[in-house]
Amino acid sequence: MPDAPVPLPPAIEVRDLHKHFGTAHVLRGVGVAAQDGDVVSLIGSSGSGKSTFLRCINMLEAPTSGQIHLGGEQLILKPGRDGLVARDRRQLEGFRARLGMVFQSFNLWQHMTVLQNVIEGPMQILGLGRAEAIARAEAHLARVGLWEKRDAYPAYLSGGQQQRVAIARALAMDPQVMLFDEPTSALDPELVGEVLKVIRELADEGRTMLLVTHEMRFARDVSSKVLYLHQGQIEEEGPPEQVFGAPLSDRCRAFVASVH
Amino acid sequence: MDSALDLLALRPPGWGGNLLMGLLRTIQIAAGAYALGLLIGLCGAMGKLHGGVVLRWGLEIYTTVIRAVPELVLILLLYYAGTDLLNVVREALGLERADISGLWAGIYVIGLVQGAYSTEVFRGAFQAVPPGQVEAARAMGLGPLKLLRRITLPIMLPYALPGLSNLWLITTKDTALLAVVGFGELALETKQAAGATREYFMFYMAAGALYLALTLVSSLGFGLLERRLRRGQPAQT
Amino acid sequence: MIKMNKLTATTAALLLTTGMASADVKIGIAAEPYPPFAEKAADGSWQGWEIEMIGAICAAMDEECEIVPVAWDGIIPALLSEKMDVIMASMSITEERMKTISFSDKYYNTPAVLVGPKSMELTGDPASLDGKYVGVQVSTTHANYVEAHFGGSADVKSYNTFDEHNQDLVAGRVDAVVGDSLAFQDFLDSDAGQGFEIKAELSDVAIFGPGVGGGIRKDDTELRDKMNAAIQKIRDDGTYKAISDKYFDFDIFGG
Amino acid sequence: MEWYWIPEYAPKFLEGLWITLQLLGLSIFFGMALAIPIGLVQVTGPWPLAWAARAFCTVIRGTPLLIQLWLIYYGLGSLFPFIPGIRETLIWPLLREAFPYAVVAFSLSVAGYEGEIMRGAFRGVPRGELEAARAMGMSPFTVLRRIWLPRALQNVFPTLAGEFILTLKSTPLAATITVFEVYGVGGIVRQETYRIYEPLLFVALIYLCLTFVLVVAFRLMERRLPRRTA
Repeated sequence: MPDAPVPLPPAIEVRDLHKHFGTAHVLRGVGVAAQDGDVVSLIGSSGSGKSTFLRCINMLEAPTSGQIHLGGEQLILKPGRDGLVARDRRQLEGFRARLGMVFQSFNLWQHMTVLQNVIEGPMQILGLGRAEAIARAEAHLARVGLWEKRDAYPAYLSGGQQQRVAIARALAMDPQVMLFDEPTSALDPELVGEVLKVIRELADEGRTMLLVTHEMRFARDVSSKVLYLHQGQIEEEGPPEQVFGAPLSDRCRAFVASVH
Repeated sequence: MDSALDLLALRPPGWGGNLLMGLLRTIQIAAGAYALGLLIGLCGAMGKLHGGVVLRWGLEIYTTVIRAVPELVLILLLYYAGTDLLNVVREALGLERADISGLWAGIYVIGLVQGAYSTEVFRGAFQAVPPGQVEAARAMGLGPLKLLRRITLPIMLPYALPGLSNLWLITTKDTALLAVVGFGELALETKQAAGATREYFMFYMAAGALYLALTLVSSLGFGLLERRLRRGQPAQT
Repeated sequence: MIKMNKLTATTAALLLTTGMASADVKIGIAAEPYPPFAEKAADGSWQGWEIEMIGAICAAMDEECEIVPVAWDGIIPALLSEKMDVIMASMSITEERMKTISFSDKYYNTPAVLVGPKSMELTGDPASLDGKYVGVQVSTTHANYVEAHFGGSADVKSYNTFDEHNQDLVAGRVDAVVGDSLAFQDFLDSDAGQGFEIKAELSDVAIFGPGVGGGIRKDDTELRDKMNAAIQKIRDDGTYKAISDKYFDFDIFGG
Repeated sequence: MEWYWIPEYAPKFLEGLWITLQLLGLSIFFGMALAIPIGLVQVTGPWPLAWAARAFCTVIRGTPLLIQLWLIYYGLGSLFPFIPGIRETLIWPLLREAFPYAVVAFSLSVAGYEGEIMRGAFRGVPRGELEAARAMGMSPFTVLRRIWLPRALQNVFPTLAGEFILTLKSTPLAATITVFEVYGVGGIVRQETYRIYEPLLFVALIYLCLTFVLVVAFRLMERRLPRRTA
């Protein structure tokens, strides 16, 4: 855990993000900054906007306003049909390649084997050769414990296995920041542990991560910083000991108490 | 019956060779029309799903009208209108008038009709693609063309395949309608052979058998293709 | 009365394919068989008197010709939309058609006849056809005649092709058919036609007109003049007679 | 574009329309009546019947309707001269008309396509519902009449609109065997006026309207018949 600000630009920084869905104002100026090696957890009840915020960071949702910086580089935005869109498609694609996303519902490509899923990005986007992509993919599959399943199709894997493959798929892109969007919410309780174990190992390695989660104990253990979102705004922000132990906001206290 | 069956011999005075040539032409027209239809269908589906208001309305009218009017009427209309239009364009470009050969006219006419149907098939299939899988690719930074080629199309095809295989069978059968316009494919060859020999019953039976064979072989092929495309999906019970 | 040697019928030395590149003159014929004028042989070539006549006229015009078979019921629209330049498909010159297209001079003229079963008492008199079914090919001068003369007494059935009404005559679905005398000859000589005979010759100049000519677009006067000259030329130099003698033992040109 | 001919030919078009509607109605009626046993024997019948029904569906669906129509009209007709005395039989007046052949050909086609659908519909009725009826002491025939068939028909109803439209679009083929329905009348106009487009466009418009009426009618009916299944 870094204990002093470094003069380097933050690994990722989002400023004053707003998002409207029609008349609903679901994000009202949310921002976050994470240095290299930070693990930032976003918690909050359903509908608080935390998933939407995460999805705005790689522009899967178009924010209404705000700024996104990755390693000091700003994503240039312009007004589009439903909000802001990237002005330069190539810049956006470059940003996305550097942001590894893990979804709640895994979203493995069903028509490809596990290995094909993992080499797809490196070969198509990073332009790696097949042999190199496979070597890299096999290493990542081995570390999530699924090397033997490399030729299986996703439909034949359990949810926990699929999510671990999805993590390997994101890792294979060698991203600067990992985004986890409720990675265990779609899993049966007995499968949650195996996925959390992998994420914890990544945190221990010093990966920069933004994590939307309902697993409070886990968030408390791995995070360097926790944000509590309520109705599209940050209600409480600080180290886990503060947010979980002695929150300043009453609402946050009630929320933490209710899920414990 | 011996002498009647002799008429099916492959060489003149038998008409078997003509029937087979007709079948070949039927397959050529059907294959070309099908390919054209698929192309129109893909573009049409994309237009319907992602296009602007004008494009979407235009496509809606195209698919609705084509699917509501009998193929026979459409074939005649498109045949005359198409060649006229081509010549208007050619004249505007300062080129000489040209006639589309029977083969190309057949392909274009049937293809335009099939395009409306495959637009709907593809549209349904595109909508059946789980959005998360497309999102996962976009989140990784895949560009639109690669996204389509590597992810959306391969995921969409198994959903489209039953509809597409059905359309192929309809296309082969629709080519028979060209006989009414006077194109020399299997149905017209059959009619001419039957008229010349007065063996109506036998020749129509023979033509039916040829069409049926084409259908059965095609179904077999599509079955294999479907098995291949559905790889990765557990067998449904 | 007619010398039939269709077995020795020659193959017209003409291109059958309709390619992208257009030949100088495209001659439209009906895609349906109409023996002995035009029919498709098992080897795929078109043959018959009219096909040979097309060859002779084209030679006399000194033009490259290409045969374009089109369904009979769409042949005039096909001419108008320039899929062909001349129709030579035994099309009679009529007032009605002249409103839309023009014609070359006639190149043959044969009478229309009523054909029926030998076992049935029939004449050209409308009364004898009272309550009978009469078959005829649609949009022909014969159809106009049947409509005008028998429409009141007989039940008229329209067919798309000449061949189809003969087929239904044999099947017994119609009691009589009306068509060109020469076109019938082939049918009456066949096995299927044995039970039938010509019952009456039908004449009505107002309907049948002066004979059969080449249908040409109205603005295409140059081609019409050229074709008229060609018809005159083959009449004069004996080509016409030489071809006709292979098929018929009388003057098909008519009076 | 010239439309002067419409008043002159309007009565003919009305006649043609009536023939088209008759063709459509009769073909669907007889076709569906045939489709029920064809679907049923494929699910429960003894194997020769099931096999025959399956073969029937395959042949009908695998060959062009135009060829079927020509085979039935001209093919059968060419056999008449070899059947002595056929012209003295009672059905001869029917045999010599073209209309019945068109109805037969279209009905068989409807039966082939809907028979396949009926098979799925019979199979799609949940076993439990049939077992409940049997457990109550219903005879097999009563089960079929009261439970199985009504449930299967309910499943098939939504496909019926499509079948009506497909059959409507097939009816122009009848013009090739001398039945002058709407398309055939359009053909006559085309030949007599030598207009290329107008008669075809007019005919297309009529079919468009007919299809529209069918679609709306079925939508209304479907709304009126509450679907009792979830």
